[in-house]
Amino acid sequence: MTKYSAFSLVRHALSGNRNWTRAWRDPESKPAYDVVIVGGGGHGLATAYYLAKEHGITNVAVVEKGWLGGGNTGRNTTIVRSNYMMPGNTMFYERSMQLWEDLSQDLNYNVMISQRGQYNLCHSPGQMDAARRRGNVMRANGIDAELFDRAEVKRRLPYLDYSDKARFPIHGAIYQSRAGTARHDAVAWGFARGADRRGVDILQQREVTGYLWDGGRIAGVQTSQGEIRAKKVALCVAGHSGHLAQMAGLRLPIETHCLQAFVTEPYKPLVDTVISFGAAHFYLSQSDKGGLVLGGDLDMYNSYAQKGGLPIVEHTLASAKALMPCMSRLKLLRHWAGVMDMSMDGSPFITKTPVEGLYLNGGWNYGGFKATPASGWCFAYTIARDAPHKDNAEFTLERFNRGYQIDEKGVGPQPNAH
Amino acid sequence: MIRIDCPVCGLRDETEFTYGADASVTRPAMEDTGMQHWVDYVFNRDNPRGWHREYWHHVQGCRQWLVLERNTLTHQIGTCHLARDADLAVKEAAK
Amino acid sequence: MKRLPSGGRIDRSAPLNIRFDGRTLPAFRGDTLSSAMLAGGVSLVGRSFKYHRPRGIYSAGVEEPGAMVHLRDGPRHEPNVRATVAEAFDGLVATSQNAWPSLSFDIGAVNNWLGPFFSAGFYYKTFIGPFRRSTWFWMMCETFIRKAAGMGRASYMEDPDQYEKRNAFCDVLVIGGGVAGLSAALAAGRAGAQVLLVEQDFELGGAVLSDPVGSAGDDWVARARAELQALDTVRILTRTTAFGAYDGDTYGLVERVSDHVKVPVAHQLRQRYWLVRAKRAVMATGAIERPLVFGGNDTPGVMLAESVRSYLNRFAVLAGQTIVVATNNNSAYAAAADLAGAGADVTLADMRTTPPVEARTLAETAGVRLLPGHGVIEARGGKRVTGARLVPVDGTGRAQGATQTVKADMIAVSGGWTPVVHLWSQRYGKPVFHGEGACFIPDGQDSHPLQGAGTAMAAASLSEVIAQGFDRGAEAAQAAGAPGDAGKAPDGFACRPFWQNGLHPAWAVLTAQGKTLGKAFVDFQHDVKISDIDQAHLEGYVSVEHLKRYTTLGMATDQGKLSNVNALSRMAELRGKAIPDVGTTTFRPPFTPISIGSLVGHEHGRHFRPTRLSPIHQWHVEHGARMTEAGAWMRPWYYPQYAEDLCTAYIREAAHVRAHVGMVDVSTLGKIAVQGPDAAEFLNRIYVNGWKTLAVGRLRYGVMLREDGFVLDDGATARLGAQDYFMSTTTANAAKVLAFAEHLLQTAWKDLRVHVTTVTDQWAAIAVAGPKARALLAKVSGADLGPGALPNNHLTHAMIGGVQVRIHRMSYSGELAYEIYVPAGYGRHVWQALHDAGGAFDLRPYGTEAMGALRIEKGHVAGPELDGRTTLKDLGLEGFASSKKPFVGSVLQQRPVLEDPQRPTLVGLEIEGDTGAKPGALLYAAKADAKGHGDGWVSSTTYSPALGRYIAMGLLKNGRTRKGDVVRVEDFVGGQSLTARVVSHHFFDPEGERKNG
Amino acid sequence: MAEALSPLHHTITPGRYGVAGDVGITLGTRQIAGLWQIAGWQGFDRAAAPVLAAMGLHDGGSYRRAEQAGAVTAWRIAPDKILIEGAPDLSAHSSDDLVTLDLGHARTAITLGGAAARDLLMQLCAVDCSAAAFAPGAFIQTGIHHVGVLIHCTGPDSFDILVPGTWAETIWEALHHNALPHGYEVSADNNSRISRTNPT
Repeated sequence: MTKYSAFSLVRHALSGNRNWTRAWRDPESKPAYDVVIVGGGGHGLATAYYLAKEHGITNVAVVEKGWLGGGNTGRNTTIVRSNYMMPGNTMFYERSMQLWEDLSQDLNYNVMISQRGQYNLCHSPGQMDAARRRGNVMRANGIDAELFDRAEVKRRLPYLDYSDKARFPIHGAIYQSRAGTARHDAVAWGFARGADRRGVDILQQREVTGYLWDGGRIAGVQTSQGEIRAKKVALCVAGHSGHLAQMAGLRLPIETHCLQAFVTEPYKPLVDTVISFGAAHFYLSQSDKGGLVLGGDLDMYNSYAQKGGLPIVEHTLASAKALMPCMSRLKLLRHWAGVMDMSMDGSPFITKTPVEGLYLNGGWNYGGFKATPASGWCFAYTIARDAPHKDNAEFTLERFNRGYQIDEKGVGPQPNAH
Repeated sequence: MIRIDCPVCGLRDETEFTYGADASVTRPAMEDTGMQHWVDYVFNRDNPRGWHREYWHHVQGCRQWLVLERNTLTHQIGTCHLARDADLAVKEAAK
Repeated sequence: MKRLPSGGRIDRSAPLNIRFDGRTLPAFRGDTLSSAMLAGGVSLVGRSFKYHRPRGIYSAGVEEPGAMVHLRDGPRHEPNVRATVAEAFDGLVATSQNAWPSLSFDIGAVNNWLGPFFSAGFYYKTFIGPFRRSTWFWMMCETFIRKAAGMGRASYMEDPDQYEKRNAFCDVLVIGGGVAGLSAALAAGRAGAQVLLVEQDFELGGAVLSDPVGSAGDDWVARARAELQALDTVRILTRTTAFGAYDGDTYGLVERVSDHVKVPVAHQLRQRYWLVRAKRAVMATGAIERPLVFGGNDTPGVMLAESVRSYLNRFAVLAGQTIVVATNNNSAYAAAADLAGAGADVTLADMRTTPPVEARTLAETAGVRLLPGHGVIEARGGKRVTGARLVPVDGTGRAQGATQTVKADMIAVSGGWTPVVHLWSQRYGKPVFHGEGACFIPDGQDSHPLQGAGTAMAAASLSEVIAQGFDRGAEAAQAAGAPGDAGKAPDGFACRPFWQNGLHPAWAVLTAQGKTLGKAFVDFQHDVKISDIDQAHLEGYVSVEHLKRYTTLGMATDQGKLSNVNALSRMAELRGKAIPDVGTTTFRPPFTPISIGSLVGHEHGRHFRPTRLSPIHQWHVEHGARMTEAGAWMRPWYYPQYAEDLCTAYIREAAHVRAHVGMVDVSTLGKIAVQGPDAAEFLNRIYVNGWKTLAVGRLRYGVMLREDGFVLDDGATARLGAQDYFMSTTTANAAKVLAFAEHLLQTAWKDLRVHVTTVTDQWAAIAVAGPKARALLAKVSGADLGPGALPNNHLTHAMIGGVQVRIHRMSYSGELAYEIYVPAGYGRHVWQALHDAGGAFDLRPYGTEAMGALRIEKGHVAGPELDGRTTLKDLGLEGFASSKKPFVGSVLQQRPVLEDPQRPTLVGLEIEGDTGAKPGALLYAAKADAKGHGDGWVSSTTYSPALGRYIAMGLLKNGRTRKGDVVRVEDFVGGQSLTARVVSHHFFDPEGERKNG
Repeated sequence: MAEALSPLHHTITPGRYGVAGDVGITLGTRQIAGLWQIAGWQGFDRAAAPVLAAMGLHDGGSYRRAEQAGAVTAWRIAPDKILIEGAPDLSAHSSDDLVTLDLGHARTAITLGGAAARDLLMQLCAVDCSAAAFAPGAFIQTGIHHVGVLIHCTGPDSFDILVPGTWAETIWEALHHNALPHGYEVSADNNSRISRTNPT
């Protein structure tokens, strides 16, 4: 296992880059593990990594039906931030932010954390008030936040539309300077490499088709390549949570929806931060390769199809031009979609389930990527200790029975509205 | 672009409609005071991979609520009825 | 490189003035920018993405990876334009991109020498930095990387051009105007189908355009075009790209209406976006020639063979004098022969040891030097090819024997053909492998409404192309229900006997040891070398998806149009599998990059979203109101007198209402007619309070919950008749409430005989409030509005200014107040009538800000309190809830957390000091330190003219028990720390004497 | 006597706009007189029959075709709802089986004509408005610029667009913007002040 550094790079260069070794092994499955994690995306791999690193549990397998990182980890718009207002969310996402800030060194893998800041634009006095409340909650919890008026936003982002033609004038913005972007694929690969070097088996091209039972208790998984026994089975399958839960007889407060992402052709640096439009569901940043990465609203109807429709393409590009008129002549290079596990209050689950031996990590809506490290960290804690950490204490399934809805937007039990 | 054959207005683009929700869950009777019934109705979903019964509202047309069968893997469209006739239609299909 | 004195499909009578990097190029109408560049001897056009290597023109089409330029200047400046598809026009100005200080001397080229360190995934392995919990080191490196990356320079200027969306419906959409597409369109058109034929080029003909002028193909195309143009059911769109195939058999097209002129004529579009619903579609999108992989295969002067032929025959440009043609299949023989025929010295290296006889004969008769069993292992030269290193190769492309270097100023390569299957794949997923052509094609399931035809299906002969096109067209027409019969397919025409066949599946030419001589590129634009694929494999990035992401192969602006199969074949070799077992990546829209403006159409600027206006809107504007957005509505915010600012104005307006009388436009309130014998029962179910007893002529305040038991909305509902109710909702929730009501009535409550209909547009609404309100209204209406005649929460009908209106006596401001409902068309008239008569009563209009101040003084909840997370109890509204009946949300509102006595509840706050607090400030106990989420927050604030102090409403834990407490009001982001006394939120006239007076 | 004001009263500026050459489009407004909705439940048609008959209507037409009798036009906008223009005050007809609703001020009629009228419609709504698919006498309920409207084909190339009054200006502007490439004329404003007898 090579330690990555500028020196190792030079050394390999001099030997014609022919001596690199695998970033992670391609092992045979053992018959049994302490923990089998279903889903080799960022969350599953992070869970495996922290199980090994923080809890010394290394007899772990990550079972992935395709190739690791091939799901939403490789399809999102790479934004990381910790600007959540509701108790139950705020400190969880801040833990994630703090793990991000140390992740490249921790993994010895450059996941390219770029803390270029994020603006949430406000387009009415009411939105400014809501932003102020959010900002105050962040500051009171030790998270950086600033509230800017129109003039300050204009000074910082002069290329937005401040003309009287703008349908929704910019009144101001709430800004988090520690927010930014990370290289999504690198996150999966870095965690995979980190977990692998601590002994975790990553089993790709292996689909979970059912569970092994020991009475009423889950005792492992049935896969396309045979059985794997496990003391604990942990689901990290995002949009496919409902499907895998159903195999265990659970109905979840989750609907699977399609979220699209867009990238333009590469251009020289144009936008050096992350901007969220307040008048429509739209946000943008520019990748290091130069492509403007755009995110929009859900396609609104339940879908597992991993392909989006034209209405949201039109809607997203219209938002882009409304926010930044110069984007009109730039060109859309590619648009794609991921399947989102939208929960009934827009907040996730990191919890034991009513089924003994089965643990659930899901309901990420479209906040999954930024949560990756804390999600893995808290899920590992919950699996190892059979009890939640305080940062994920509220991410339970039964919160709806109690009425503890963690609803950042206040839209109620309508998954496609979060 | 999903296209929905509204029984009143004809075949129209999804943009004329708003998506309702899962139409397979039944709203408990007003008199029903069973907490779990309401929790299941409001929060819990089968969320199937494949055929899905769902509500759509033709807001830019006849303003009728429809019950549509749609495949969540392929976006293929199945039957479509006015919500007010939907149970009837299902019963007939069962015959 | 030179323009031939005759030939080509250019209009020599129409010379054009075009410039690249300040240099004038000889061009004619019918040229592309790239053909003009070649005619003008331009070989170095751009620099590559990573190594900044010199790049020239590689192709003649949309697949172009190298010849990317800035087109136009000023606000119409456009980066990353492929010179090969940019039509030449008079006054065209283009400049090179991604090079500094100049194209020929580019500092970035140093990367080329550092190449080995920039191996696959290098940035994941370094720039990590030595410091824990810190990202500054990477971010410092990042700024340099970002500057070096990117391609063209974009402008911050606003796009002056217009765009438009057009919806279209047809029986058969034919994509591609080549031989296959024309055949399909003929078949469908003759059958009487509504046909839409789209071609991305500005001329129909496809591959035929690369044949010498006057070939039999020209005539065939001309006849087909003529016949189609004569059919009124056929519409032909050239300069139109089908960029995507979507659900519901819809297709996205972009028509470049004015990109071939310097500036669109006044009011004319730049581009038009077509959204086509097609019952059936034929994908006749042709094929793209495949490169060969060898050292320096990106050097300017290395080009695709058929492209070189296209420049020769279509544009009359001979792109080289001494040309080495390298191939592994038959199609390049046509290019070699034509080039030799045009006077070039041509050597043909065929990796196959025994080319077919007719191929040999063609080459030899044309005077081509033929080297069977040979490949090019390296291109010599820097900014331009100076020679080619040839070597005998075995079946796998490995060198066996000595290399010989021949002089050459051009290397024309053909690695076979890759069918253009993007649209099919976008719709139906992964295509299937076609062994003979070593390529991927649609699976040919008849059930698909989208079918491929011609070389897009790897057809291997002209007759096959015509037959496939015609048959698919005829089938499509029939399936779409076309009445007629397609008749018989058109005859073929004489053309080169070798379409795209005879392929030998080897693309990389390597040394005996399997190495490349120099950098051998697979993805030209992203500088992905064969060695990068090898390294990614070593490191375990073995799947196509991993390789793509790790090396960025296929992620450039050409989206892998050239690199796909060459990369897959190398991976297959490394993994010891066959190409189909390695798999291919999914194609995503758009097929080629499309401008963002085209899909936006007219929905930008003020028209980004529709705007909703009150019937009285114009009056407000004419009388100097400052307007503000309220959802889709525009509402008067305040009416400044002289240079008043918001604060002065709203305080004056609010005070005026309490002292005299004011009026405010409340037409934006949601208004819903609830009609039918079961209307009262419906209201009983949807509101928390009871409605069975409401008499005709009365109105009542009501609250509704969401299904989950949180408060949804509130408002007054009046009973106009036995079964006629008039419901009002908040401006924000009007649409939500109507849709919810319709849903309940059409699904769960079908038993109720009730109709709900929006009447928001039918009625203008004016609230008149203040001590003098009654006197004013009595005067203008002449009606008896005395307390006896019209008590609070009653309504009556009256005439104002000759208009019949409805007067609801109800108060939001807490003053003696009335809401006047006026048929919309008379809204302004009645408003004016009140205004005219109001002088005597000192009537003044007031805006939403003053309205807010008045309602806060009264402790009425509004948007900030109805934030979707509050319960009846939180807002002190539980008193309205009836215990005698179930209502929407009545069960789930009893969940423990919603009943928790600790929950923040609505309180009033008297802010100490003379600054006032801001909504969104947090509340903390006086002695607690200001950490965490606090005890609550401030929801609404105002200066209260009535109380002469700053007040606020907020939600505070245990609020009910904390009256009299002093709490901290912390606005961290506003840098303001205050204290406030907790009081009842009914600040002003809690007994309601004024409104009941 | 008071005069009702069209929401477009200040917006309409007669004149010639857009590209030079032939006029492809004419735009204007038309007064709406007496617009009522009748609605019912099971047995709606039976309940509606006498009301329709009183106006010389037969059955209120179908979901796609309007029914006209003299100055009266009926659009069946839903299974149990019919919208009627040119109706007298129908409030007296309310019963347990039928409810009536005055919408006379809720809609504005925009008139559209000209050789390019169908093209303009296809720019703005996602419905096939070709002559073959949308013939005189037919009507559709669809969206223009995200707002629900009713479009009635009144002749080979002429249409009435019934739009909600509070959205009228934004839709009018969308029509203008999209008509520019066709070249269009706004007919003299003779209807923006809709003279109507004062409803009583």
